[in-house]
Amino acid sequence: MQTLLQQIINGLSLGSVYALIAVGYSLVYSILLFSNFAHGGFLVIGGYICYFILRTAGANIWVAGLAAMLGAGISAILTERIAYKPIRERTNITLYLLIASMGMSIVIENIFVILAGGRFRALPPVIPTKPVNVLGVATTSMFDILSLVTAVVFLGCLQLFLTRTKWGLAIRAAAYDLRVAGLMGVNVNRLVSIVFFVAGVLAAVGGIFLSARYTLYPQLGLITIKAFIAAVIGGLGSLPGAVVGSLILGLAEMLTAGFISSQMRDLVVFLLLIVTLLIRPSGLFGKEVKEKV
Amino acid sequence: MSSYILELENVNKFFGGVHAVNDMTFSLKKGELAGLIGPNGAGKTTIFNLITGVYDCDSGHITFKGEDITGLKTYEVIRKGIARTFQNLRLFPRSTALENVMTACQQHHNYSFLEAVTHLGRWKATEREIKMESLELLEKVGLADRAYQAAGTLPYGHQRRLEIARALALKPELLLLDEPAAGMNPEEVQELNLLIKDIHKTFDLTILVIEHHMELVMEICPHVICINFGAKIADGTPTEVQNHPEVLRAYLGEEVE
Amino acid sequence: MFGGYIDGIIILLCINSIAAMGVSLLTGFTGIFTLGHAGYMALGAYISSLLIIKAGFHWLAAVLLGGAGAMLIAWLVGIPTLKLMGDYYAIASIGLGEAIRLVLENWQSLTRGSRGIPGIPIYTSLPVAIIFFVVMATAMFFLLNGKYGRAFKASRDDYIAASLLGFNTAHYRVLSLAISAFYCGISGALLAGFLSFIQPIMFDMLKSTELTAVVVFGGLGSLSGTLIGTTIITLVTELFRPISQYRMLIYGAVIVLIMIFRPEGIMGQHELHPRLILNLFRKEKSQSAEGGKM
Amino acid sequence: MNSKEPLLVIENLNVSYGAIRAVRNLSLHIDKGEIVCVIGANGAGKSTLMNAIMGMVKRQSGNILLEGKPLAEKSYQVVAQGVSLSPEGRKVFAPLTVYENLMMGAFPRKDRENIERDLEWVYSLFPRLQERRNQHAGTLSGGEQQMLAIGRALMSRPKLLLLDEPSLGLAPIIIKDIFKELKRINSEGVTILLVEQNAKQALMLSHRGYVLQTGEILMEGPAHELLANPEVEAAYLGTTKH
Amino acid sequence: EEVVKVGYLAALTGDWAAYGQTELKSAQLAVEEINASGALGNLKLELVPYDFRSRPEDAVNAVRRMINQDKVVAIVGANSSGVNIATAPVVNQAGVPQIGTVSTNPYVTMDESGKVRPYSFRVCFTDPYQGKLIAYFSAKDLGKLKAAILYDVSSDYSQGLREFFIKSYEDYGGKVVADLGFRGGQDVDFRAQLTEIRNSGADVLVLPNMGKEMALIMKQARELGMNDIVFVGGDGYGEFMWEIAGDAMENSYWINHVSPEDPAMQPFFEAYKKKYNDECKEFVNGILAYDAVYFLADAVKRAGKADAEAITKALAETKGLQLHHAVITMDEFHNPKDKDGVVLIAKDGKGRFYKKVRPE
Ligand SMILES: Nc1ncnc2c1ncn2[C@@H]1O[C@H](COP(=O)(O)OP(=O)(O)OP(=O)(O)O)[C@@H](O)[C@H]1O
Ligand SMILES: Nc1ncnc2c1ncn2[C@@H]1O[C@H](COP(=O)(O)OP(=O)(O)OP(=O)(O)O)[C@@H](O)[C@H]1O
Ligand SMILES: [Mg+2]
Ligand SMILES: [Mg+2]
Repeated sequence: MQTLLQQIINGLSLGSVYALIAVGYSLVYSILLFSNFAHGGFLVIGGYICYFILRTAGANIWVAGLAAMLGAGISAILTERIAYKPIRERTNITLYLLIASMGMSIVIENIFVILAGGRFRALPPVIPTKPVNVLGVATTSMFDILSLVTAVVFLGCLQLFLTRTKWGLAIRAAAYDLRVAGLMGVNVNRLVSIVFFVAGVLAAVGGIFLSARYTLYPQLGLITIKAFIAAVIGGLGSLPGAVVGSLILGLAEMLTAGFISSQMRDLVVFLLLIVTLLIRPSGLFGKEVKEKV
Repeated sequence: MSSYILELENVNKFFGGVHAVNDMTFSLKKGELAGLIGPNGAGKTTIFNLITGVYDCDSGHITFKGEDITGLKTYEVIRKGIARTFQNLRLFPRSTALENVMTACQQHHNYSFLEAVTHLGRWKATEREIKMESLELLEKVGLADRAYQAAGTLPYGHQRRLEIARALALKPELLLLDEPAAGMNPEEVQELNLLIKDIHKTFDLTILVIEHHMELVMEICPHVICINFGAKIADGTPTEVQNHPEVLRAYLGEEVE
Repeated sequence: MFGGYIDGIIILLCINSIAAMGVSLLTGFTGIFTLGHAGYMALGAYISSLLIIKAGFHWLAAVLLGGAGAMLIAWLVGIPTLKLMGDYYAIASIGLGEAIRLVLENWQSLTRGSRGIPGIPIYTSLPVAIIFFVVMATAMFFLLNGKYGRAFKASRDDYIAASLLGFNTAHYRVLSLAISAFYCGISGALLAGFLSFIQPIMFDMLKSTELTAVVVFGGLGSLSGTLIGTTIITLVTELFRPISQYRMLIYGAVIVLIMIFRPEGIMGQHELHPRLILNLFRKEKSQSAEGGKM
Repeated sequence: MNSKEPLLVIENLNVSYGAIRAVRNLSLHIDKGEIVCVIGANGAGKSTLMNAIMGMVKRQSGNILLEGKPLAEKSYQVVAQGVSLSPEGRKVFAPLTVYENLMMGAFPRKDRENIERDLEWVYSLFPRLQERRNQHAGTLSGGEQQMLAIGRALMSRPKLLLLDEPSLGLAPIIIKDIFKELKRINSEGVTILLVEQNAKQALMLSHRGYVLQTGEILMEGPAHELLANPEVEAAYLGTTKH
Repeated sequence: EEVVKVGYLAALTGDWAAYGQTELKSAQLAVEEINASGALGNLKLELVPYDFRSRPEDAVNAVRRMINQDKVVAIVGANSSGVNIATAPVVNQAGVPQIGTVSTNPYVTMDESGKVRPYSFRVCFTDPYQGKLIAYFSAKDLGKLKAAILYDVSSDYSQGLREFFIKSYEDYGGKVVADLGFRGGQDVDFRAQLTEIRNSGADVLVLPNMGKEMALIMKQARELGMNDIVFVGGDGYGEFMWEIAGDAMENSYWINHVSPEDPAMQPFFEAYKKKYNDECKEFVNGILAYDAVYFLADAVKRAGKADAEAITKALAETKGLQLHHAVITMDEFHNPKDKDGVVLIAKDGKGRFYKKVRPE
């Protein structure tokens, strides 16, 4: 029982980190309808900016965090402008964007391999990691609580923005057809930039949390694959789906590793993904709009 | 077996609260050229979708050549001998016009997988046949000179005709046309009239056509069915239907000449 | 023939091309985006190696069985999963590819897990690689030029319209996956016979990504493009080996650049054809202009 | 009511797709308060003309002036300048509801307080839309989508309304209604440029007309003259029973 | 003056980039020192480094290129057994000697039939030996007889070490009470496994992994309140782990090839820092790459010419050679014979020399 509770807490905390990443990814997906594999890159950019500002300039975490968020947000906009905009202006085949994003992710990773070396680094312990006892039976850390809260707060704000404002409506319209959204007077490029900025900021937050909780290195972005899977389980383009999917994934990983077999952890993740999709082909929260013929 | 090629019997379809097709019953005789009219959202396209298995009927039966085809998969229905065109064009936009037709045409030609990977045996002759037949069909709908243009870049009216050619390439017994004249000017509608009449005759087809161009329906369809709110309101000759008070009120408008 | 290094590159080129053709069929011609095909290479490699080492099969039989095994598994996996569309399948395919690798890693009694299988006899000589490549490329060209090719493309472009033309699109999607897995399986089996040592890590997601990137780079829906793409990428990565650290950076940048300047890939949808070479790199908004002139 | 003050002036417009020259050296003008109709066969370049005005395709050369000022090249700026288009093939936002589609039409507007009123107005034009306001646009019937596309274009309260084949796929009774409404919208001060296959009805509604053939203007003149022109009659109006 | 071309197989990009970059820098340093010292007479070493993206199949081509295009007479690297096993057929066929740096798998120098690969060498000890060292140290020195093991399923190194550890540990009377795996690379969270280990009552946690994973495991274990369990790991130890794991590192033990505090190594560390303005944190890779070059240079000197055959012969005959980190003698399987294991203890932010062990 105690173990179960501990594993559940472990799962929720892992899930909340996935959630921060999955939401940004899902946000971009919801507008450009492609899986932005460079999202992991934004994460790494955020992580490194925070790291270097903390280490070399000795700034406090708020300054460093803010700088990281800005930096990653701007890099995300630049990435979009440089690599995606020319493509989406030419064609509506999202596959091309997907490939370009893979290219960008390789570029970003290797920029850091060259600039920062492949070494594993960690943020100084600026975010409290001290153990917190839950109901006297399980242990978690301040850090985990913080990351869960952060994920939920960011998500809540985003969700409100998307459903309550006319820009949110424009994002959903543009998600369906960028060109026609332009025909409605939406400055599509600015809209896309805003979306990428927000995604970049989210990624930076994820990157800071990840590099503080785990470690920072150029290939850190790979972890986004798990977050992508979480977003798909939740339903691509659905932000609540991204969060729920992340928590489910975190729990599934921890419970499998704890109670079935640690080697089977990833296998269970993939099975969960596939079974979910077989039952609900567009994920838990994905809307299945049947095409009218 | 009845003399009817297509029979709908108490067919119903709901979309959430919308009763899109309401207890629909009608039949087409073999070789008929019939029109299906009705206001926007009356359920005409939905009827096509039900016949071709794109949607499942909530209740009722659809019979084709005496055989119950309710609940069959789309491609199974098509293979029984039904072909259709689409209200919202569904060509393969990146393929050429010719390829579009050939894709349909190949359904009636066969060679094995082994012949396909080796280009031996029947491959060469069959491919030539497919191409020739397809070119002929393009010629028939007046698109011979556009054979090698990507379908998506053809003007709208041409795309509609290409859809007809593609449907014909399936060698159907029953052809369902969903607003073939949309986007054509009266002159072109006239040409289309001739085209439909012509293919009706030469291919020995049964045709059911949805149209809002009355000059087309009334001129070429000896049998017209009018529906509203998913239910049939008139079924008869053009004159009968045209003067049916319900049709006038709901569809044509009071002051129709 | 040309000295080991060049031979090696040519062999690797043939092996990569065979796998890329498989992915090209699935992604370029059937429109199913995959990020897990290295898994099928792994299957081919492991099946053939184990057959040779543990069961004493002749290598040729083992290679073919490796391809067939990958195909069989793809077929079984494909029936339920190919119902997924677009990015859903793409992400699921990451899972499938990784799952294959996971099984290989964990089934230690058979596969020795991540320590890999050493001592595979070296059977992929230059002529073997070239013969396999030529035969399989020809078969693929032939297959695509004809009714199967059109059926695949139809289910790619509009699966609803395709089923309304009487195609059982589900069938063609599975068929396409099975054939592509066969190609990848053969490619994996040849790789095993070239390296004489295989390890699950060789067939990770990066490898899958590379396969797909090459196909897009060459042009979706163009087999000759796939081959050109494979050649260019392989040669470029070799060429830049001395500038080591920057190599992957350049590789990534090249992918991005080609997507920006020629998103339809080097060849677009076209096959290599003397007439086309002339206006290959001319910029154009759509394919219509060429289509119209031909 | 025809103030003779030009609203939109196009000079020597050229548009090509690769080797196909879809619009060639085209010049036309639309005065304030007019309804102008462009007719022509399939492939004449009508939609291309509309898209070029909206900045949806790239203009190769030529000038477009709105109220004497150059018209922007990006579609969102064109809309901001007071031009809106109901595009060919409807192009409604399928996953959005009818209501949300209409609100997208109102996107560039600043006068939030009037939006509600205009929404009611569009609903009164097309009662079917009100019935279906929470349905996903993608599941509407063809005609319903057409109504939505027109309604959406109206929601921006444009100075110049462009309609690319508005009657496409509509039932005869609705076409009559729509044409009547267009007349009324026009009399409320909205200038309209109309592309129609239903040439006869369109010309009857319009003040002036242009006949387009393979990207070039073949003829222009007051609508009643074109209606009476035997050449136009033979080629575009058809000899129908109606 | 005659140039001796030496290929260097380095993982400069990909997952192992951190190690590969340090190795190459260290090797370059060694080459400069040797050339400057004139120890080779009129022979001059020249390094031909190629990246292999941390991928075995890429390494095979890199090695072919070194041999056929650049005509190297010897190859140093790589830092992974898998890569060395994949490249072994190529170098053995071409007759060019290759020296693995930290490639500890037995198959690096021995083929499947149990015969020595004539052209394959290494400077490190092997996994069976290292596994035995960890087992011996845990059971005999620390007296901990209930071990938990957490290893990387996807790493050949980790899997091999685990297997050899378990074998020996039971011989020394220990019992493995928890044997759990994870997948390196993407997995960064080990709390599920750790929770289970906590429940198993193990008193020592054996970590046969790469540094990043070990650091994360230790950090998370302490966060879960596992304060009493002792960590014992292998040669994956690196100083950078402190940055990740912080205090959780304290009092853990590491079986290694060499101690960073070894006075004999200090000149190397200083030279490295001076040349690259960077600490050599991946010191095991650094030192072994550095000494692999010295090992080779000695053979070149004895061979007296830039000839692969002669160098191979000289390498195989190496006896009592004083390198910086150890004295090595090649056994018949081209492994350094009876190298002492060095045990490090992590204390006050640094890995410190604890003792040398040689199991009975
Ligand atoms: N998939 C669907 N989900 C919800 N409602 C639908 C769906 N398909 C059709 N409908 C509704 O069913 C009704 C009938 O639609 P249908 O497309 O059959 O009309 P139609 O008679 O073809 O009209 P039109 O002439 O305008 O094309 C419409 O009101 C439409 O909104
Ligand atoms: N994207 C495109 N690529 C290539 N050619 C195109 C493209 N769009 C249109 N065209 C060509 O430009 C010409 C004009 O097309 P446009 O769509 O403007 O005609 P239209 O007058 O609107 O015809 P319709 O009445 O059928 O809608 C046609 O020859 C068409 O084939
Ligand atoms: Mg309809
Ligand atoms: Mg048009």
